[in-house]
Amino acid sequence: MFGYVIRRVAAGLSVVLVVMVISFFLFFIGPAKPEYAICGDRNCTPSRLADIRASLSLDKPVSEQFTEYFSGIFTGREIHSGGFVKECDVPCLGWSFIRNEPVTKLIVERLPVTISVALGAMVIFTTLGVTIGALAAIHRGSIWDRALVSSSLILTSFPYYLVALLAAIYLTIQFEVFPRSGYHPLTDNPWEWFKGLLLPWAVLGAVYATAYARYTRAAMVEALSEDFVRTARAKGLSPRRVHFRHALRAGLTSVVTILGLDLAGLLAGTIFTERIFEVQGLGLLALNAFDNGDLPVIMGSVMYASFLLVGLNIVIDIVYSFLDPRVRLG
Amino acid sequence: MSMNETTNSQQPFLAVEDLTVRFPTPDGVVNAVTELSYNVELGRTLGIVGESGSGKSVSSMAIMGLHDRRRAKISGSIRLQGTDLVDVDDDRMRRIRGNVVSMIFQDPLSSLHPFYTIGDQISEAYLAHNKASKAQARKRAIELLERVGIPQAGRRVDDYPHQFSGGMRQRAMIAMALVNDPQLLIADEPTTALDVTVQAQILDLLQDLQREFGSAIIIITHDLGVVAEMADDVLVMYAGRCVEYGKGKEILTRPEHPYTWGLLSSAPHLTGDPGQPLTPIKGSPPSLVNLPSGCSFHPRCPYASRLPDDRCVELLPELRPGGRGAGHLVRCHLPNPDEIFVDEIQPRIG
Amino acid sequence: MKGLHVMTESTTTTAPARISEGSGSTPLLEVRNLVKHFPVRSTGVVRRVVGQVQAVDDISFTVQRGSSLGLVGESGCGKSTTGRLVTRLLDPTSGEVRFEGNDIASLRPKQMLPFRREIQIIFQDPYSSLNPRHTVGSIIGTPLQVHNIVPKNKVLSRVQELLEVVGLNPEHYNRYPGEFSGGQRQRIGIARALAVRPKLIVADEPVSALDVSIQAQVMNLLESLQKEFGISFLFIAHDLAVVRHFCPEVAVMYLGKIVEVADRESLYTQPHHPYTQALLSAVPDVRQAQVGGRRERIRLFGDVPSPIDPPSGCRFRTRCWKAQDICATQEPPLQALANGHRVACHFAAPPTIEDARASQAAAAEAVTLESEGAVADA
Amino acid sequence: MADPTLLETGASEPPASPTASAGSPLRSKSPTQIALERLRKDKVAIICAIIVLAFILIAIFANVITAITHTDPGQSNQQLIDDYGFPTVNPSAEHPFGIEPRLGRDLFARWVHGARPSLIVAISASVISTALGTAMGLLAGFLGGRVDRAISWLIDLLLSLPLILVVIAIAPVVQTWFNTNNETVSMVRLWTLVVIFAFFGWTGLGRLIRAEVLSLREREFIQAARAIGVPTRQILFRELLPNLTGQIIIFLSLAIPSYITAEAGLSYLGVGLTEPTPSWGLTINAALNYYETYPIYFWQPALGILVLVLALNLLGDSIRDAFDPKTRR
Repeated sequence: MFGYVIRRVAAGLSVVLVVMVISFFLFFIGPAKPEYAICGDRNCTPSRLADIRASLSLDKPVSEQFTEYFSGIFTGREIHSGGFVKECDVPCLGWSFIRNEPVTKLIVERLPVTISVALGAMVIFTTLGVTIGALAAIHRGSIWDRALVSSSLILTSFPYYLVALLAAIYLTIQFEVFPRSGYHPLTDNPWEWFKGLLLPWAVLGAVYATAYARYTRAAMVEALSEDFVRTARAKGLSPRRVHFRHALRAGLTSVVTILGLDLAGLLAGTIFTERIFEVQGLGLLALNAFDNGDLPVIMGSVMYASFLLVGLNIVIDIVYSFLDPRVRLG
Repeated sequence: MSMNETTNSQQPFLAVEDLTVRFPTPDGVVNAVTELSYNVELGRTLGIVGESGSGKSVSSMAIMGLHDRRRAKISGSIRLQGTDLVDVDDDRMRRIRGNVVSMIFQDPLSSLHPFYTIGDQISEAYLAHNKASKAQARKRAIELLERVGIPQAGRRVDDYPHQFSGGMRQRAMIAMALVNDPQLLIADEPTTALDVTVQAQILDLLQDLQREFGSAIIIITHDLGVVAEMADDVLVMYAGRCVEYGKGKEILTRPEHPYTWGLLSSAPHLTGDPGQPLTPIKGSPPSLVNLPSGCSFHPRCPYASRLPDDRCVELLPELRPGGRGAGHLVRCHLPNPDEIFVDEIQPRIG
Repeated sequence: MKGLHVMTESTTTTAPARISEGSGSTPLLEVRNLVKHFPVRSTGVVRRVVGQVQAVDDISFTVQRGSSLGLVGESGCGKSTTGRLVTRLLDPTSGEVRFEGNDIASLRPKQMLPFRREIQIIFQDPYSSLNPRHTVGSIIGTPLQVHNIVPKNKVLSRVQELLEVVGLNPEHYNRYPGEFSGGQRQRIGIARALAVRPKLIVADEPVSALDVSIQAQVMNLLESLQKEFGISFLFIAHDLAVVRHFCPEVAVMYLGKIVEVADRESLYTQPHHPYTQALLSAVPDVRQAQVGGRRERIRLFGDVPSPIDPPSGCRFRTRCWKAQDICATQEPPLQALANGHRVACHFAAPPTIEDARASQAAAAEAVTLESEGAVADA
Repeated sequence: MADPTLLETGASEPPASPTASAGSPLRSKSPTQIALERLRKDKVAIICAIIVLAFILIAIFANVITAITHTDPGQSNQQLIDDYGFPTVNPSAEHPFGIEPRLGRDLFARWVHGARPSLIVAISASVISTALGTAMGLLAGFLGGRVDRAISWLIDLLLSLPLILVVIAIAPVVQTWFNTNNETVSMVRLWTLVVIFAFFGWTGLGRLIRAEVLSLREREFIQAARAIGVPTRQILFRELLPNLTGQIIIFLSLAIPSYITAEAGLSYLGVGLTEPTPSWGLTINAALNYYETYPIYFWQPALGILVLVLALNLLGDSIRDAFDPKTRR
């Protein structure tokens, strides 16, 4: 078990490291010329250009830029720009010249927002999806089951953002079913926080819940035909116990696996959510950075997202190993 | 026991009568079991023999109420101490399952839940039918693991199935089946997935346990050797029907049905002349959807052509009393099977 | 048997040159000191090799021309691995596999190719041994094409001959395996092996997945093929009765070792190794019905130990009622008794009724001992 | 042969399944043929296939269609736009879907031409990623060892990068490699999307194929092929690959709608395709400002995406059922 976790973490770290190296090379020594992007088209004087080059250390050799950037992540560094010295604290992921703030600070500010959106939705769609899917599998062939199967097939075919857009247009703006309150930090006012996130959660949750109901149903149908479920029935256990303690428990492992694979997609989903419902999270930060050509922020977001995904996947693997003792003890 | 009916002394402990199980499928109706009847008494063992697809497992699943209720059409009666298990409601059936009747299966690895400890799974079976604390159930689980010969039961009780060997898993399955002192134990191919030395251990164990608890056992297998060593009575199934039924000793030494002859003379032995050729049954078992007309065995039966008219092709033979003592039944048109047996079969099976 | 004659005629005319045959006195297959270890790796960051599964550990045997050697043992004893090593589906760790005098144990795939025509294999599972996406004609035709045995335009007629030889309708070459029953599929697998006209067939549990009545059909087919074409068999099975029926010579394996080899008569009536005795006495027998009930038998206790860390000395000693101190320290060599009967045991002797009693007592004692150990630990 | 019953047995033995005896007794259907036959009987599949085909024809003959209707996706009609940028005409024969606010371009023409980039991106990305996934999965599964570990690691790497962020990160970088002409940028963006989708999209299939190969490799028919001496390449392509066609076709059929969704989504976010290429995603983005006053502007690209993606997904689902009847509802 311990060796397994260590190996998982080591593999994860290697992935994060490679993402960092690739994105570094892409931006800073590729033909991308970040200084022009940062400088912008208007009032970009040669002296400002040189200033930016110097502040990004683009005038130094590649190896030096590289070590500077990476040591910055672990020790922090100073960034010189236009005669000013800017402190970039650990973990320093660079400096946004458009917002004139360290990238790490921008990300950390937005992080709770994105986590609120994603985690809340995840809680909704996993509980809802698993419950509906399990019930459908138990009552396989019933009207409800068939309704779920055919409707979820159609619902999951709808692009997520179109559903969200329609909900935003018709539920908040045209018919005002949901409040338009925007994001409020949880620590400020939990009720406002909840109200503001209700619709994003509902939409993200509903779309994913149909998908997870399908997965759970399939996994559960398979589990119900397993020999050990027959044994559980042969013992004379109550149907509830057979279904939930025996079949569902076995089926859950494959749902957890799918959840791990879906995390990246879920993160993408939050970007749409943030844009459509105007929630100021990480996704919107990255999108704005794209519009402004704010390369250090894009790069920081990419690294941060991959770090997050790798970490979450390790967590999922550990959860999985607790679900399945064969992995834990094997 | 939860059975409240007064037990009539004339009544057999388990009486299966005209049990028929059919599964409608898109390709047609599968005639899994047709008009099957047999009795089992406490302290005795019935062996049900047949090849794959002969309906031997389906019939016992029906006794346990474990057949797919939505798909299966079931008729006839299964009287356990007078209670008809075909009619009984789900809740009552659940209280009988694992309590009065329990079952062990062919593949112990897939039959145990991979995520729970052996002890958990045995305790769960105990708690389902007894008001007891978890500690008491655990104590009972250890007690039974010891009884079925698991060394260091007190420690192994917390192991997961994958940490057990194949033989130990089957012992654990037996412990689970016995936790509520059942009166009837159904063993469905209990040793098919096991090695021969482990098979011997498990068969020994089953016999010891039967001697100790006096329960009735139904053992379902395709292995005639296992039946010969374990069963008092033997029922031979072919294409969902009983073709021969009687005392094991008689049926396995002097059978009257050509299918039983075929089974006996197609298997090689550990003694006798090894150079003697095997005599297989030609062809393969019929599809249960399109059963042959008349006697289901006629396309494979070498003796069908010896009868003057097309009786075997046209007429389903009745299950009639045979010549091997009381209770011997055989489903065959042959008027004098012993003539054929003595001349042609006995020399082959030795 | 029209099909057979056609077949023999056409092979003699079209078969390309085959490998030079050894002198008549060399056995067809001679295996010497064959070893196969599978490395076991740790689960840490660096996947170190932490042990070896000693699947096959220093075994030697020979298969004579036109004869059959039976290899019996329980699951995990290494009999299937041995079959895979002889056919070079696995690469041996060390040792020699001599086919007609040529050591094929370490040949590279290209060099191995001519020997693939001589040695073929039949598998256990009739469902997984045929590619569901190929027609029967293509399955049986593949070896003909790979080895250029017949010209392209003759492949079909040869496939039909082969189908007839194994007792299938030659017109069914265009069907997919999905439409055949288990026994018929096994026949297709046999036809595929026969296509190259091999001298040796490794039959790995060829009938154990089949129903009893079908088993006998396939056994009879194999027997008649052996008579007709003089094919030698390495016959791997766990069923002692089946092996007895098919093989004049039998080797018994336990935990990667051959513990006893003898001709059929000698092995089945006078087994000298305690394991062979236990194995034979464990087999349930129909004839027992005449006597009624179970007989006095040798009881083995416990399970087969792990092949990663096998017991020192004699590998069977942990379950043997005859075990003494010497069994733990000295590995018994495979020693010859009379008439070629060889056995690897310090206390080799024919079985007696006392053995059954002693084994039962030892089994009972072992359980109590271990249980007491548990009480002491708790 | 020693036993006379032997020949009689085999030749007269009935087929294993009762359905097999129907039809021609000598020739049977391959698993793929059986799947296709099932598909042909599936009404939903047929309807969906017709819808998809219609969209493909629209995309191919977009120029012909706009020529016949005398519409032009690029031509601005300022004379039909009022001072606030709103169109002054309703949808008519001349402009079947109406005209765009502000620029006054014909919406029908833009819709017809909008099908093009969607299908080009989706189909080329799906084909490439399917090929890539198949190749990588085969390599990892069959070669094992280091190759397997390297490919598995690469899959881990790619799975830990959210696609949208990758597009956000790479698109502007790639763009700077070329001149800044709008048309070129738009084309570069399109092919960048294809490359990114293909490069990041194969992982799922790669994993699946790898796992399948690992289990198939142990199957006895592969062992039999090796024992016969069949060369490795032939084992891969003749023995293994045909057993994976079902999986590959299913992946391909489900990848296409997901890439259509992704392309339109990214274009809507402003990180996908750019003007002047007509794109449904871009139209949606532009139409959001007018959803109250001019709903048809929003609905026509939205319906285009919805209908096409739904048809493709239902078709994909039918294909999955046809190839793997066990998953039948």
